[in-house]
Amino acid sequence: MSELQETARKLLSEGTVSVVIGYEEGPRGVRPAFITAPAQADKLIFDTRCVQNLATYLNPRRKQVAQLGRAAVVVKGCDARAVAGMIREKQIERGNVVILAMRCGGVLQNPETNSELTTQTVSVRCGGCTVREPKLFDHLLGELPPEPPVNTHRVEQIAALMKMSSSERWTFWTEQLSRCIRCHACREACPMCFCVKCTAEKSQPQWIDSSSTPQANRAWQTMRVLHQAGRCVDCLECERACPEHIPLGLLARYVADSVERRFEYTASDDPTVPAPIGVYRTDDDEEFIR
Amino acid sequence: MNIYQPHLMRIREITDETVDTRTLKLEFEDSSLAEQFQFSAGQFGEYSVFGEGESTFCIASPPTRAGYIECSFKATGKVTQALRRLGVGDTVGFRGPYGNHFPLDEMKGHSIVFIAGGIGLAPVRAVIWNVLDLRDQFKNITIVYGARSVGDLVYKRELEDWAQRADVKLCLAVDPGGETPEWKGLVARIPTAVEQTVSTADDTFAVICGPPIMIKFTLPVLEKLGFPGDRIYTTLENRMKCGLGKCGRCNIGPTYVCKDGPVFTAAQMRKLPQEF
Amino acid sequence: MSDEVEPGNHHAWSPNVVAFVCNWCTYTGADLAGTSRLKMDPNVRVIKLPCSSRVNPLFIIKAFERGADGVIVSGCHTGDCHYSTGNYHARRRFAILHDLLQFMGVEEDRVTFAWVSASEGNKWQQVVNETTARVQQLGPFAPSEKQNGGVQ
Amino acid sequence: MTHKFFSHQGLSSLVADLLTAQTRVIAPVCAKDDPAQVDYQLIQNVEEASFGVRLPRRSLKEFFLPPSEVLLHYKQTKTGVEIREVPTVAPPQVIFGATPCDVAGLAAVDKVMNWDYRDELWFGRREATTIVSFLCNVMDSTCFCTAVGSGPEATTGSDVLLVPVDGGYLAHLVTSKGEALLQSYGLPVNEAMMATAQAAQSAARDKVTPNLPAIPAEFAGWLARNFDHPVWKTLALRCHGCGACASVCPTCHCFDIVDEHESVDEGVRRRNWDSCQTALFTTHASGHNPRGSQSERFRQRIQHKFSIYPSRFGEILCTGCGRCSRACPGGMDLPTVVAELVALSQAKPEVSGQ
Repeated sequence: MSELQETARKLLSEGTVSVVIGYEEGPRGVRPAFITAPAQADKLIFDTRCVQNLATYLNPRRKQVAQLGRAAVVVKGCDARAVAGMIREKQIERGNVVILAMRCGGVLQNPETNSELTTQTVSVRCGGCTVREPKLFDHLLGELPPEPPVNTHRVEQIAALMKMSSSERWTFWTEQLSRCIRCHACREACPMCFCVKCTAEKSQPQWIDSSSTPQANRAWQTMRVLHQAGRCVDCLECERACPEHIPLGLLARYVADSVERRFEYTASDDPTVPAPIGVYRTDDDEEFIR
Repeated sequence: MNIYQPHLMRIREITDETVDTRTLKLEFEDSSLAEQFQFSAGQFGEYSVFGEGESTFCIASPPTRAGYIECSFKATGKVTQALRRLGVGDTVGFRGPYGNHFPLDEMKGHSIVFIAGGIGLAPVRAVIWNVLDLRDQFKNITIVYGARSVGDLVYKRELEDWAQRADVKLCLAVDPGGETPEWKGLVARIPTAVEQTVSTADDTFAVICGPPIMIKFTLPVLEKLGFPGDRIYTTLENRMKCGLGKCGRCNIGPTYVCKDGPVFTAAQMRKLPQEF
Repeated sequence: MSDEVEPGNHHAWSPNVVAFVCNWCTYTGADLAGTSRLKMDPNVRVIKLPCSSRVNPLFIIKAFERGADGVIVSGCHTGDCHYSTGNYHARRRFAILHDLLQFMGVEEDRVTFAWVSASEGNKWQQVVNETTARVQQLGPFAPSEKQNGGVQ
Repeated sequence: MTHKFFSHQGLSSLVADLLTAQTRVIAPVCAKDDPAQVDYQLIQNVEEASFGVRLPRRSLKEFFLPPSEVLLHYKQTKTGVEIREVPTVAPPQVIFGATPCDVAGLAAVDKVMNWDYRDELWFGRREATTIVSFLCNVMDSTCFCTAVGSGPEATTGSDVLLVPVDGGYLAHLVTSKGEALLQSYGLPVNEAMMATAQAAQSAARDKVTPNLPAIPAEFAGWLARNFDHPVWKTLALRCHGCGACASVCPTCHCFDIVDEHESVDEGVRRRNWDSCQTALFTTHASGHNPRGSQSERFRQRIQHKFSIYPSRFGEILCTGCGRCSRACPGGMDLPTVVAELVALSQAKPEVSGQ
């Protein structure tokens, strides 16, 4: 029995938690598991296919998960940042969740391939990871694997876009966002999207039209990524959920880079570090203001 | 003309029923349509404000009054708020009539008890006037109507009219605390008002509409009086977009409110999954 | 009117610019520019808000969506905010919006962020005229999308 | 049903002739953003098409029910409102290389769109379209068409079904529309071709059948009777309620109707794709939502596909394409869910409901 399975079993049998949210072998690869009985704890696994950010299930909108009772959740370092984000923004209480943090050596970009981690197969978000050994945890589990290889695909894409002219970038995004069907799957899968009523659903006034038109699609994605500025944990759940395969990770990463450059903030797994939007410094850069 | 395209109608009259409830009297712009248009009491339509969207309400006027339709609505959402901003002479869209209706033919020759709460009087009012316009074809007519407070009673002029009529037994009620010093009706909730007003279920149909909680507590009263489930009629509402059985959201289990309803008997309601 | 003009042939065309300004400094500054009879391009429509921090990025997006070719966002100089810190917060949000708009292909010159105080009528004149001139140079914003409101 | 033979060259020249005649041609094409993936797209020349590579990521429905379509244009005038109708007649188009599950999906939606009221926008496009489907040989472990009454060789909704044989394809001419399309093309078939085609069809069927046993006829009734079964409470724990499944589904057809201004006095009424998996779908103006939790919304999806639609139209509203499983970011898997429910329905009464 692995350290993870053992810890989960103990938490359940001692009654510390009612459910352990982790990963299990599903009919088509890894899927989330909701383990409620100690005997089922041996279903839990953790490997490079465990891409999904399970912190999403702690999101207060998941009423049916909350109904299961106090939860323990299996997180990678990157996912722990989402847990920290929800604690920071008062969506969950630190004491109400048991964090089973896994030491992580990177995950696959496409978990269906189940291959070795290489510069081609590793997730674009794993390069330069600073949270391989998460700091937010109740139990820190597993051996620390070696550093993951670096997949530079996304960095190169962003660099290539920034080399283009404005009108070329405009054309690129118009084409990409023209596919958006406004299903809002990106929002539903996002751990940090927990507004009780999303701006996109407000109709008085209707800030963002609900139809798939170039303007409304652009308004929706711009609004969403702006609202995620300094809050996004770069878990890429939005991109994974998108049935139209829009490269939403490019927008997320670009904004995260901008936040980092301007406010020296990267998504943190420390819930006491304030998010950059909501605080300010009197000497913030204002080179763009006349 | 595709099935989603509305007819254009003009607002001829506006009546404020309560602080937030309003009745519009609508006439077809196309006079030939006005002549052809037929419906039955209980049916609904999709009313639209161009640029704001469509909203679903029953037709609140009786089919016996040709040439116009009326709708009553509470200004809550985007469309109803926009409807409220319109004035006499403005244009609205209308699609319909859709859905089934109250079985007036079946009720002929019998007595009817109408029970309504709040704005739930709107669909019932269509049947009441339909029946009163054909008064000699029905036996006793009883109306029990109540609201949270005197200010929440709708169709106040018609309530007076009904009160004057010798061929209608009218019982008005407001919830405790909702009465005014001048209030002459009952101070009671609907189930109590029904208990006090209705004495027999013999040869009688019941038509009931109002908030779910009111219906929930009134049905046992009716059953105790001896109304069988298939002689109690009510109308349901659910969020709808098309009204045509295609947009896929008004169903309660296998039952589509827009096609199988909106009028259901209490017996049918009991068989529906509890998802409304 | 903007739709009928070929890109590159801008002399007949004149841009629509929407300005979101704070009530306390910039609006008063703009008022001063007006009462001082400073000559300004007539292309700018001013929308007055309590504070620059009231400017939701959606206002700017919506302005472009509904026909603006350029946008000005302006409020009190930092340290001068009527509400003490509103513009410090606004500055952070605008910084990200500024970067993101560029990444999405909106020319930097279409959106002007400026601090204009109540006494800076001249600066307001400058902001208006320079923004109008720059947007004039760039031409209409996304003309292909303005015609029929989008895809069929 | 009559049959014809097409060489690969013959098929190419047919497509080329159609394109020359300015007919819109839709075929599976390698996706720009991911060459390993395939999408149905309008093609300009026959080389773009890549037949029989893999199941396209999205179904065919967007060509008949676009994600967003205009229902009418309105204009406020000084005296009232003017409505400009949208055409209900569509330009002719031919779809090549459709998978039978996608085409069966169109046939299922036909029944809803013709339910008492005929949706001319849908049928305008349906009637203008001729569909040439291919015997499916691109199934993977997610596919289960044979379990829901369809199959890789099903002809429901197709005008022509092509089956690969030596040197080309054997064409089943299913409808008169299909016959008309191929009138001046193709060669006669012989017994050997028929036998090869028959063998290919059986082989394809055998390949997908083990994925999920046929859903028993009693399942629909069991679902209807077990609306309040406790299984619904936990079935959808993984589900994000994102509705990606509905977007990629060939049979999901639910929609929203909204008005949108285009200027102060003009605008459009639109019909947009919608999904029963989102909370807003059924939320009343009062705030009350009859399907307030994700378990209720997921129950609606299953009930609609496997009980409600069958009770109305006599067949399952699912063609077994498996796209919902592939698209799901939460690891929900429809065949697994269905298998679990079928097992429950077949369990002894004292076991079910526990």
